Amino acid sequence: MSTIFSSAGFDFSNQLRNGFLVEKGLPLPKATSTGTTIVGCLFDQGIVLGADTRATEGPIVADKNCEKIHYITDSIRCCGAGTAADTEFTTALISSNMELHALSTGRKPRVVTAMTMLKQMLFRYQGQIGAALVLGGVDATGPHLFTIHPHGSTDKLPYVTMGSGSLAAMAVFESSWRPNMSRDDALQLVKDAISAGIFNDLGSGSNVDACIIMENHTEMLRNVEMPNERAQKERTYGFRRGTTAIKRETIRSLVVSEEVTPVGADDAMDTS
Amino acid sequence: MFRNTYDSDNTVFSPQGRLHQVEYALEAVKQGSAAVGLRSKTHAILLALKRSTGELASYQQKMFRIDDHVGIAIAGLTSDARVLSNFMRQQAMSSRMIFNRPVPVNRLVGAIADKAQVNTQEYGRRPYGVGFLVIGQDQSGPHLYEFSPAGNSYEYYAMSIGARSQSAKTYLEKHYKTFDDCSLEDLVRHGLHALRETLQQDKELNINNTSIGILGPAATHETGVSGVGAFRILDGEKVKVFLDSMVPKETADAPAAAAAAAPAPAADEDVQMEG
Amino acid sequence: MAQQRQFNPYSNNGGTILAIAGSTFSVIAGDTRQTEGYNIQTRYAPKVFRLTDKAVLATNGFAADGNQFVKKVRQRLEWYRHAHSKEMPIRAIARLIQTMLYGRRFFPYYVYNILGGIEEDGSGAVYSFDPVGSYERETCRAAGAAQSLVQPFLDNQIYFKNQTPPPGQSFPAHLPLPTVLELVIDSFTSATERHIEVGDGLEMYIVLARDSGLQGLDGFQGVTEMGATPEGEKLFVLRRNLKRD
Amino acid sequence: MTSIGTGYDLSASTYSPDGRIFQVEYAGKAVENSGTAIGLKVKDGIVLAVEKLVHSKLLVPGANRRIQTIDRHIGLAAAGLPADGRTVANRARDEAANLRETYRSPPTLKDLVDRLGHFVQMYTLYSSVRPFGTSTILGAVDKTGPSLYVIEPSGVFYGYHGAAVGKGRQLAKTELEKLKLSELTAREAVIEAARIIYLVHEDAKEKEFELEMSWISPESGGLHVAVPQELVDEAETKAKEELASGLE
Amino acid sequence: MDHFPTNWGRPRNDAWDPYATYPIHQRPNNAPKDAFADGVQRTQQPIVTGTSVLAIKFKDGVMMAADNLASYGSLARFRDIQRLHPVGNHTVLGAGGDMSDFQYLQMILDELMVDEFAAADGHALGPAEIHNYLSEVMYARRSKMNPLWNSLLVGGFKDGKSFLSYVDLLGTTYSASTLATGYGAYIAQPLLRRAVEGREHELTADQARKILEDSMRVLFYRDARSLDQYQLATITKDGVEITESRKLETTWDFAEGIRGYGAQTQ
Repeated sequence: MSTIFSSAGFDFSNQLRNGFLVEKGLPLPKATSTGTTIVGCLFDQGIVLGADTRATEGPIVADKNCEKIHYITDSIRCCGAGTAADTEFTTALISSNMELHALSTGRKPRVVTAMTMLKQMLFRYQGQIGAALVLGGVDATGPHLFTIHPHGSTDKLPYVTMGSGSLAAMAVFESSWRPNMSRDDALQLVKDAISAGIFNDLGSGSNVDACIIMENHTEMLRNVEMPNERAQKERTYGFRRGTTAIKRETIRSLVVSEEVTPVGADDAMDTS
Repeated sequence: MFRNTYDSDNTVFSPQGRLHQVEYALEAVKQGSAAVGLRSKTHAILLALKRSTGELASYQQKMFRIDDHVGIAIAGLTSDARVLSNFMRQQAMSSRMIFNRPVPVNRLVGAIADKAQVNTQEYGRRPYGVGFLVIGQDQSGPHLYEFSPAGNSYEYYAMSIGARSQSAKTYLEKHYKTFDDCSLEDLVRHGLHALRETLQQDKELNINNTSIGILGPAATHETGVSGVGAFRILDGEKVKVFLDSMVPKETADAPAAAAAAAPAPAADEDVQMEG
Repeated sequence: MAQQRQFNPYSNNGGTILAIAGSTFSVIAGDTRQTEGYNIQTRYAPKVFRLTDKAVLATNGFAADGNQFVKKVRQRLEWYRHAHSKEMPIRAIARLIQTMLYGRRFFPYYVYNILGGIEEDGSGAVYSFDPVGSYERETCRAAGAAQSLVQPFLDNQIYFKNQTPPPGQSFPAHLPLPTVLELVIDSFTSATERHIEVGDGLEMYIVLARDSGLQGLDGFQGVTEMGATPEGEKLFVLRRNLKRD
Repeated sequence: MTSIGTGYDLSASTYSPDGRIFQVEYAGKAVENSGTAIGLKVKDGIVLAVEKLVHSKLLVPGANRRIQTIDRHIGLAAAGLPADGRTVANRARDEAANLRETYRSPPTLKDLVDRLGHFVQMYTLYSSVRPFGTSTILGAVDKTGPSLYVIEPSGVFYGYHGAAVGKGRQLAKTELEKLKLSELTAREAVIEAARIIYLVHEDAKEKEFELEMSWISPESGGLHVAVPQELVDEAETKAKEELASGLE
Repeated sequence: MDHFPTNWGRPRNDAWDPYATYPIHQRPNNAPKDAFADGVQRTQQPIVTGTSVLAIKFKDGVMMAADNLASYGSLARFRDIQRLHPVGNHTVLGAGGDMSDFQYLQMILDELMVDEFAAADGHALGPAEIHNYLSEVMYARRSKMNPLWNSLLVGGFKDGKSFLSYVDLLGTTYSASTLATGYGAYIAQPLLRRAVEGREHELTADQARKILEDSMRVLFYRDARSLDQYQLATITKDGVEITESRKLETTWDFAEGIRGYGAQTQ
């Protein structure tokens, strides 16, 4: 579209063309996605969030230990599933806006505020931003746990799951979640739920991350479980110097030669 | 031209309710050289006498492998045997394909018997001219069956078919009660002794004219046999050990009298089909 | 809107196979995971099959086609055994597989096959096939989900591609068995790290040529003998665990 | 035999001048030469029994069955040429399966023998085939209760309370007629059946025989199965005792 | 990767129905299009359907569970159908997918078992043989492009050995100590694996029953095409036993105190 003005936000002008090209067999570039199991769970004093750490590009593992629990505020965190870039940018943007909001109001921001900002943004983009989120935190009104779908719909529940491993994880919650669990029980349940995703869903894998949010304290438990240590290789794969063939050799001096002429007093440095 | 009015066709009953064509087919079986089969608790074996049409000819094939757990020995028309054994192989493989199980031996024998029955009832066909001894193994252990062109099949402890098989039968009837607990070596020796009874006066069993088919664990000197003891046919040098184990006839506990009573020797040639 | 539904008779069940031939042995390996989509159907479904005591077939792609194909090949080998009273030689099996695959040119078996074993001359052999029967004899081949990860590694380590030998020396045409087994294990642990459809278990079949000894196989834990030919070729299987995530 | 040599007896498709089909009658002769088979229809089931003549002592006892199962609830005992008997049984199984498929319920014996009678009759029409040299007794317990039929080589079939075919059929029939079949239980009928088979065998005493029995009864759950060994043993013992006492 | 989380845990589907508006039973199978997908094809879909079947191995044999619902699209059409079918004395067949195809399978298996019974020679077909037979039937039908639209579990116990295997409309087969079809593969299978793997030879019948009951409950919570009435089949050396229909105890008060879906507080 030839216009000298470009509006803010995404540019959809090539969407029709791209759709046509895909139909003709031209693949779109693949986005890294966090195949993912993410969960959240309410307990008597707060929220536990959990995530696996595998990122995929189609069937290939792109990152074996990525972080899917994103910072929103000190006592609000957000797990992201879907297109990695979308989850990262969306949460970073909202985090930033939440900080501004906090400074402007002079109060500790609320979870519903983050939830509302997120859903309004995602709704505006009509699902084009592929972010599926589990938002959890504690504020003046107590602990809150939400899921936010890419189109902007939200849910508020005592235990939630998202991502390709959501069914596996939800099965664990449905069979073992109880109201008013202790912190340790809740953490164990979240670990079990994430593990169910890691071992049963191919889109999820590697380690378990967890985050415990309570009124005055947030604990980020990075790699709280590592059930998939890399196997020891049978051989070492060093290469002899000279293994890579040298096709051509030219030598150029990159050092600028410089001659220093001392000027002035020729007295030697005082070394006494 | 015919022996009687009722024997020219398989679709005709005689006034006595007999089927002469079928009975003649049974005679064709007796034209073939003898085969003996017997079984113990652990093994089932076949032994057969091979003929050669002359110095320059090879010895005919008397045994066929049907599957790992089934083997047959034949007497009569070899070409009929090839058709039927091919059918048995197909049945065996289809059982493995469809159910992934070895075909039950009794059903396999029943299938060829049913096939043979059709040839005793419809015009323009002739009954098969071959009899089989079938050995097979299943969960209940080793088995021995006889199949005849009449479309009958029976299970036996021991049996013999072919030329002068009556002499072998006499030997088997005398000893069959001991077979159950025999070792493979003893069982083969009994089989060879029985087979020897079918020989003409001047003939002997040797490595060229004797075939042994075994189902069950390996004999002490046998090598290369899979654990359960799949069906294998021993010819040539491999039968030597067994032949050497035979007790010479004079000293052996052999029913000489019965052998003398055996029917007159048939022409020592295998029945061949033209074309 | 009318929903037009079509039945797709194919599926892809993931996993990876590979085979490497030495001068007097052949190794044929595959992982044991069977998947559909993001789901693990089972952690143990063999993809490598003993055909004879000196020929092993690995199949990869659509599992139902693979299993059916192996059954059919085995039946053809049984008929050969009936007719000739011996096992079919591996080069003949390779041609047979080509004929069988091409026979379904217009409704193909969606299977990538790799056949490994010992030739009549005693050399290790690997034959690789595409789904409609194009085939060639090679020294090594990987196929399946992680082919694009494993094959370049094998090219580098087996064929010494992109490596210059030390001056005055050359790279060996064939590697010893222990080295090959180590490379196979490393191939699969690496593929497991980076491909979501590979993992759970590794099954390696090893065929040794007659009169060639154990070739260092005794140095490996958990080797099971699976059979031997009357002529002396020996067949072994070696299993390893892979990651289950 | 007045028919012999007249030329009217060489084909199933030929009548004799007095309207007989000799080939069918000759087929009947094949049945008469075989071991006796009997069937009893009693108030709660069916019992089939055959006198299995043993032609060689090398035969494995109990292995070579003459009574066959057609469907879960239908049994068949054949007398005559054994191979023909099996062919009829195979056909019976096919027909039973076909009836099952059509009506999606266990076939009644009446429907089955109706079809089977047609099948056997077809073989009495043409010169290109011969009639079946077998008479078959079929017994079943179906939704109409116990039923018992005999199909002859001519294709004709009748329902019976008690039936006997084979060499000793006359004596067996006489014995069957003495019984109050509709008042017996299957268990009692087993004892009677064994006694009758032992009795009719007296005429061919020199030949070895084996008693083979099957039943369809409440005890077998309505299935056609071999009579349990202990009951067979009991029946045989009683039959032998009776014979011995009768001979004194 | 499918970027629509509502599709996750379902067959891959990149081309249509990105918002999962179609019920699971008529959702297209959109595995990445392979080179041979454009062959001769015929339209077909299941009509009256059953959902998951679950099965596990335990100490004495195999236990299987399936609910009593047959759905017609999103309509809960029949609430009293049995999806566990005994085959002979050693085997149970459990079916998900099209119920008329399942009834056809019951019929051909029944015919087969009558033939086997008539042979009366002690060579009864066991679970392994029946599974092999079914896989041949299913594969043959898919090869005619006229599939029997089912996912089947075959469980059994014969000659001292447990048997548990799967086969579906494509002829795909596999075995494991825990199996689940349909939605059960996503929801129940993780629970079953965790409860059973490595304990196949320790679990008692009571424990096995509890594991299946818990999994059926979770399925009822989360599978919209499921029912809280189900049957259990147990196959041991003593033969096949299929229970009467039993009802799950469920609770739905887990979110008491939570209001709305977003900012609401009342």
